Amino acid sequence: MEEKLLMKDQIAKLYDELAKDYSFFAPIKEKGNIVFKKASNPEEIELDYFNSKVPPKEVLFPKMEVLFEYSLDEKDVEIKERTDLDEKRLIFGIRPCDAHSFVLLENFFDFGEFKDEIFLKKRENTTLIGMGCNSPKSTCFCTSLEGHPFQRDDLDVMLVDLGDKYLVESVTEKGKELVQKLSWLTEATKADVEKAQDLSIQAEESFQTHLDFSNVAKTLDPNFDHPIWEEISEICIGCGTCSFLCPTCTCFDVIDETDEYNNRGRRIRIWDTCQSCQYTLHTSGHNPRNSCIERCRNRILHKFSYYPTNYNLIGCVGCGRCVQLCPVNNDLRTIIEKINKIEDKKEEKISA
Amino acid sequence: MNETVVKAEQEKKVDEEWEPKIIAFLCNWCSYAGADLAGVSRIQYPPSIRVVRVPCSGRVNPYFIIRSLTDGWDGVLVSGCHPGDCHYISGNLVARRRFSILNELLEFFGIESDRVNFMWASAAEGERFAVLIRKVTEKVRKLGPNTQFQKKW
Amino acid sequence: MPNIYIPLLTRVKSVVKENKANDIKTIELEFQKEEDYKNFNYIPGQFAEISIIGKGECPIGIASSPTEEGTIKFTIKRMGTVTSVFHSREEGDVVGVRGPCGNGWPIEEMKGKNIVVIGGGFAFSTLRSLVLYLLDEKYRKDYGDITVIYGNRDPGEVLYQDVLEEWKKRDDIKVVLTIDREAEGWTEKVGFVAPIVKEVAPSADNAVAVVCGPPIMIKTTIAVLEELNFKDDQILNSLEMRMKCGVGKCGRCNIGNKYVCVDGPVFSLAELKKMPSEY
Amino acid sequence: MGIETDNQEIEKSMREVARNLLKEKEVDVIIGYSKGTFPLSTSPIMIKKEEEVDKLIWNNLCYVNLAKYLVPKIPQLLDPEGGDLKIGIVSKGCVGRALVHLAVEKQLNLENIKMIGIPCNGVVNRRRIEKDIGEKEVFEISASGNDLIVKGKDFEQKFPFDEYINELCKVCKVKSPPSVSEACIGECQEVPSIEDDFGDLSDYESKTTEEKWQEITDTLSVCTRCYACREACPMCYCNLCFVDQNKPIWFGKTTDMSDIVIFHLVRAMHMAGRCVACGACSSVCPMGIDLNKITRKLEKIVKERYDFTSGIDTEKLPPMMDFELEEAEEFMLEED
Repeated sequence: MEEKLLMKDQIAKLYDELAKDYSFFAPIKEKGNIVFKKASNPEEIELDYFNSKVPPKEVLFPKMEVLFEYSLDEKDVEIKERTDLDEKRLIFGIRPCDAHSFVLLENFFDFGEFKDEIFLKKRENTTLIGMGCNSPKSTCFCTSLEGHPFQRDDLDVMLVDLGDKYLVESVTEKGKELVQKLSWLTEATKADVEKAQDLSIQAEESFQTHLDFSNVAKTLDPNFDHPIWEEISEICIGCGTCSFLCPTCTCFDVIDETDEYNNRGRRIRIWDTCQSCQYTLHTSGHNPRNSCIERCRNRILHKFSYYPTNYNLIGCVGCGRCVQLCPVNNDLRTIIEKINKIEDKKEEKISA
Repeated sequence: MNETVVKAEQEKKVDEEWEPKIIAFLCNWCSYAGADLAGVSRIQYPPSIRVVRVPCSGRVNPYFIIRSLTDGWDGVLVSGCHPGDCHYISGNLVARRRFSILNELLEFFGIESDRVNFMWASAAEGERFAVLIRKVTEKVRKLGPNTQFQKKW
Repeated sequence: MPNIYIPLLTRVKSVVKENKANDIKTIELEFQKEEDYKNFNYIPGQFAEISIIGKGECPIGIASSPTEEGTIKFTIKRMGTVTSVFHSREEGDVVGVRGPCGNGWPIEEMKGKNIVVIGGGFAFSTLRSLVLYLLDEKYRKDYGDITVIYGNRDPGEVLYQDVLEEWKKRDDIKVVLTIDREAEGWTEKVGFVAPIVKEVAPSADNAVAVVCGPPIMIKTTIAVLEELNFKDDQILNSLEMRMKCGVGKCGRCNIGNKYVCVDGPVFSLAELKKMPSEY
Repeated sequence: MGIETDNQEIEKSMREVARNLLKEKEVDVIIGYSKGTFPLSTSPIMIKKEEEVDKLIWNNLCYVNLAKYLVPKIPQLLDPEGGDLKIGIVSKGCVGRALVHLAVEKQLNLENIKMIGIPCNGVVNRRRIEKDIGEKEVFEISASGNDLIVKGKDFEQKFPFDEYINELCKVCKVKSPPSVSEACIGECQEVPSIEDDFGDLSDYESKTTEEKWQEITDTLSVCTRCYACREACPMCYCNLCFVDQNKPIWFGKTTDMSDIVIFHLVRAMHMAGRCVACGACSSVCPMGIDLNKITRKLEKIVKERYDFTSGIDTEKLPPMMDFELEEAEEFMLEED
C-alpha cells in the first residue's frame, strides 16, 4: 500500500532523521502565537493547531531579506551575491491553504520576463509536508475557492491526523523519495485510509463560511468607480495587518542599509503593504492612491480581479487570517457578499 | 557578583587601553565656546569626545542621540547653555523637557542611560567643561563598549 | 538565472548641467564590463533602475539613443534622496544600472508613419532618445515626416540644446520650440504647448503622436490632438509611477492589472482609456 | 458588568441619544460600535440614518478608539466642500480623552462634535483570552456575575472579568468622558486632577537595566513592523511618520531587534504627554504584543514630572509644548 503510518511519538525520530538533511521548519509556539520557524528540537513542534498567525510564506519570503551585499570604498564598489539559496528546506505541518498560497507566489514571482531567482530557487529547494485540517475555523473558506482542508495537490507529502497517529501519503516524486528514506514507517491499513477519508468529509461538512466567488472578478471589472468602495473602506484604519499576514501578499519595499563605519552595506527588501499611504506616493507629492478608498479597492481588486486576469487564479486561499486579525473587523467575507450583491442589483434592473 | 559582571570585569582587564568614543553635541553659543576655552586654557581632558557643533541644544533631536547609539558610539553627550542663558531664549528649556523624557524612557527600555548624558556649560566654564568630560568618559568607560544597542549585521 | 535585483556597475563618464536652475543634469555612464554593455540592449522609451550603491535606486528614462554607442545617458532632476546624491556624482564615480526595463516606444509599429513628438519640460529625455534614433541614417528611411514640438517654462530650461541645434539644421525634421512667456533673446514661439500644437496642426493621416510631459500639458495636448483627428491608438504616452523594483515584483506601480514598470511605461491613449484612472 | 446583560440599559439610552441627535439634525453622522462578525470582535460603524441607529451596540469588546476616525479625515466625514460634518461619537472615557487632547493640539474643533458619553468598566483583553485558551476556537462569549464565560467546541471556560480586562482598564481613572465643554452629552464626568501611585509599574521598575532590556526585547521580538499600533492610535496622525522618513533615513525598517526597539522607543517618545491610555495599540496588535507598560510609564513620567494628565483639560498645555525656567533636572550632569 502507498500510504504509511507515522505514530505521534515518532515525530522526534522523524525530526532527527530529516533535520540532518533539511532545515526543518515547523509550527512553533512563540509568545502565544504559532509561527513557522526553524525547529531546533522536536519538542518545540506544535502540531495541535489551527493555523499559524504569520503565514509560512515567511520561510521563503521573510519579513526582511537581503537582495545582495556590497562593500564600498572611496571609488569602488564590490557586489556580493547571495550564496545561501541552495539550502534545503522542509516545511512540516503546513496547511493545504498555505501550500496553495505557494502556488500563487510561484506564479507571481515567475511571471513575465523577469523571474525572481531568490524566491524561486528557495521554492525549488523546499519540500512541503502538509497536514490536513480536521477542524477548520469558522472563518475559513478555502472550500469556496476550490480548495479543500485535505487538498494534497500542492504538497509533497500529506499527513492526516488520525488521533494517535498520522497517515502519510506521498504526493509528488520529491515526496515519494522522502518517504522512502523513512523506511521505518509502518504500512497503513485500509481502515486507516478509510478513516482519513471520513475525516476529510467531516471537515468539509464542518465549514460554516460559504462564499460565491464565481462572479466576483466579472463584477469587479466594470465597478471600479462604484460607491461600494466608499462603504467598504469607511472604517478601515489603513493598518495593513490584512496584507502583512496574508499568505499571498508579496509587495515589498527596497532599502539600502549602509554600515558607514565599516564600508559595507546591503540592499534589502522588507514587507510592505498597499494599505500604507507612502506606498504609492510619488516624489513630486502626487499620490495615485491617496485615500483609504483607493487603497482598500486596490487590495480587493488585486486579489479578486487582477490575479484572475493575469494568472488565471484567484489571489486568495481562504485561510481567514485577514478576517480574524483585522483590528476593525472589516470582514473580507462581508466585503465579498457586498460585491456579489452589486450584480444582483444590476440583474434586477435588467429584468425590470 | 553575577556572571555578566564578572565577564565585564575580565573584558576590561583584557582591554585596559580601551578608550570610549563619545559623540558630543555642543551648542554653538555656550558649550562649544566653553570647550574652546578649555582648549585655549590648556586644561586637560580625555580625548574621548568628537564634537558636533549645533546652533542650540534645542536643535538636538532625540533621533540624533538614538541613531548615535545604533551606529555604535559608546556614549552621547549633549551640552547647552545654562537655563535662562539660551541665545534663543528658550531652546535649552525645550530641550530639557525632551531629555528628561528620553532619559527616563531609555532607562525604562533597559538601555544603559549612563551612555546618554546632558549637561550645561557656559562659554566661561572651561574648567567645568573639562571636569564634566572627564566624568562622562569615566561613566561610559565603566559601561564598556556599546554592543547591546548597536545594530547587528 | 541571474539575480534580477543586482545592478550592473558603471562609472560616470561625464556630467552636463542642463538648465539654469541647475537642478537637472545629464549623466553619461560607461559600463565597467564590456559585455554588460553588449547585453544592455535597449530601445528608446525604456528606463533603467539606476542606483547609488548605499543610497538607493530610482527609475529614470534612458536619454541616450541606442545609436549613440559606447555609453548610456540619464537626465536626472534633483528631487528626492537618490536623485540628490546623483547630483553630487563626479567623473569616475560608481553607479549601478539595472535594466533596461519597460516596453519603450513601439518603434517597430511606428515604421512607415509620420511621427509627431510633443514634449514638455524635463520629460523630454526619452523623446531625445526617440528622435535621435529616428534620425539615425540606418533608420531614417523607415519613418515618414518627423515633427518635434518642445515646450518649456523659460529659455533657461531648454534641455539638450546641442542636439536641438543639430536637428534645426537638418531638413528632414521640423523642430518647433516654445516657451510659456516671452523672454529676452527668444526668437522661437511663445505659448503653451497645446495651442502651439494647434497652430502647427500636424496632420493625423498615417501619423503617431508621442506625448510626454507634465500631467496638465498631456491633458490639454490630448484634447488638441483629438481636435486634429488623432485617434486614441495614434496617441502614445509615457507614464510615471512610484517604483521600487522595476521588474514587476514589488507591486506598487500597478494601474489595474498592468504594472507600469513591465507593461509600460508607454501606453497608447486607447490602452489608458481601458485602464482605471488611478495614475 | 459584562458583555450583554447589564449593558442593555446603556445601549438603550445610547441609541436614544443617537436617534435624537440625528432627528434634530444636530449631527450628520454618528460614529459608534456595531456587532462584529465573530465572537470577541466588534466593528466601528458610521451611521447617517435614524433607522440604522439600532445597529449601535455597547459592550466590553469595544476596543477601537473611535477618535482615530476624526484625525485623518476620511471622505465620508467631510461635506461636499471638504469642510467638517457635525459628528456624534460614542465615547467611553479614553475616546473622550483622545478628543479633548486632539482639541488641545488643534486637530479638531469640539464645537463640531457631540460626545455620547458612556461609562466604561473595562475592555476585555481578547488577546489574553485567546492566548489562554490556546488552539481552540471561541464560539460564544457571555458574562455571568463577575465572570466571562467563553464557550467553544467541547469546552467552556470561565475568566474572572476583573482580571481579564486590559491592564490599562484596571487602573483607569477616567471611565466616562470628561465633561469639558458642551460637546459632552450622556454620561460624562468632571475629572479633577488624577491621583495615581503607578503601583503597577513598581515590579518592572525595580528590575535591573539588563533585566529590563531582556524583558522588553522578549516582548517586542515578535513585532512584524506592520505599524497597526500606529494606525490605530488616535494620537498618531503625522502625515509622515519618523520611520517612513527617507530624507535622511534615521532608523532602519527591518525586524532587527535594535530597529524594533527603536521604533517603539521613539514612538513612545512622541507619545509622552499625549498618550490617552486607551490601549488601542495593544488591542489591535496582530501579534498580541502588550505595549501597555510603556503607556503607563509615559503617563507616570508626565504626571510625576509635570503634573499633567492628557485629555482631561482643554486649557492646560501638554508638557512637550511647554517649558519652565525652574524645573527638576536631576538627570543633568553636575560637578561633584
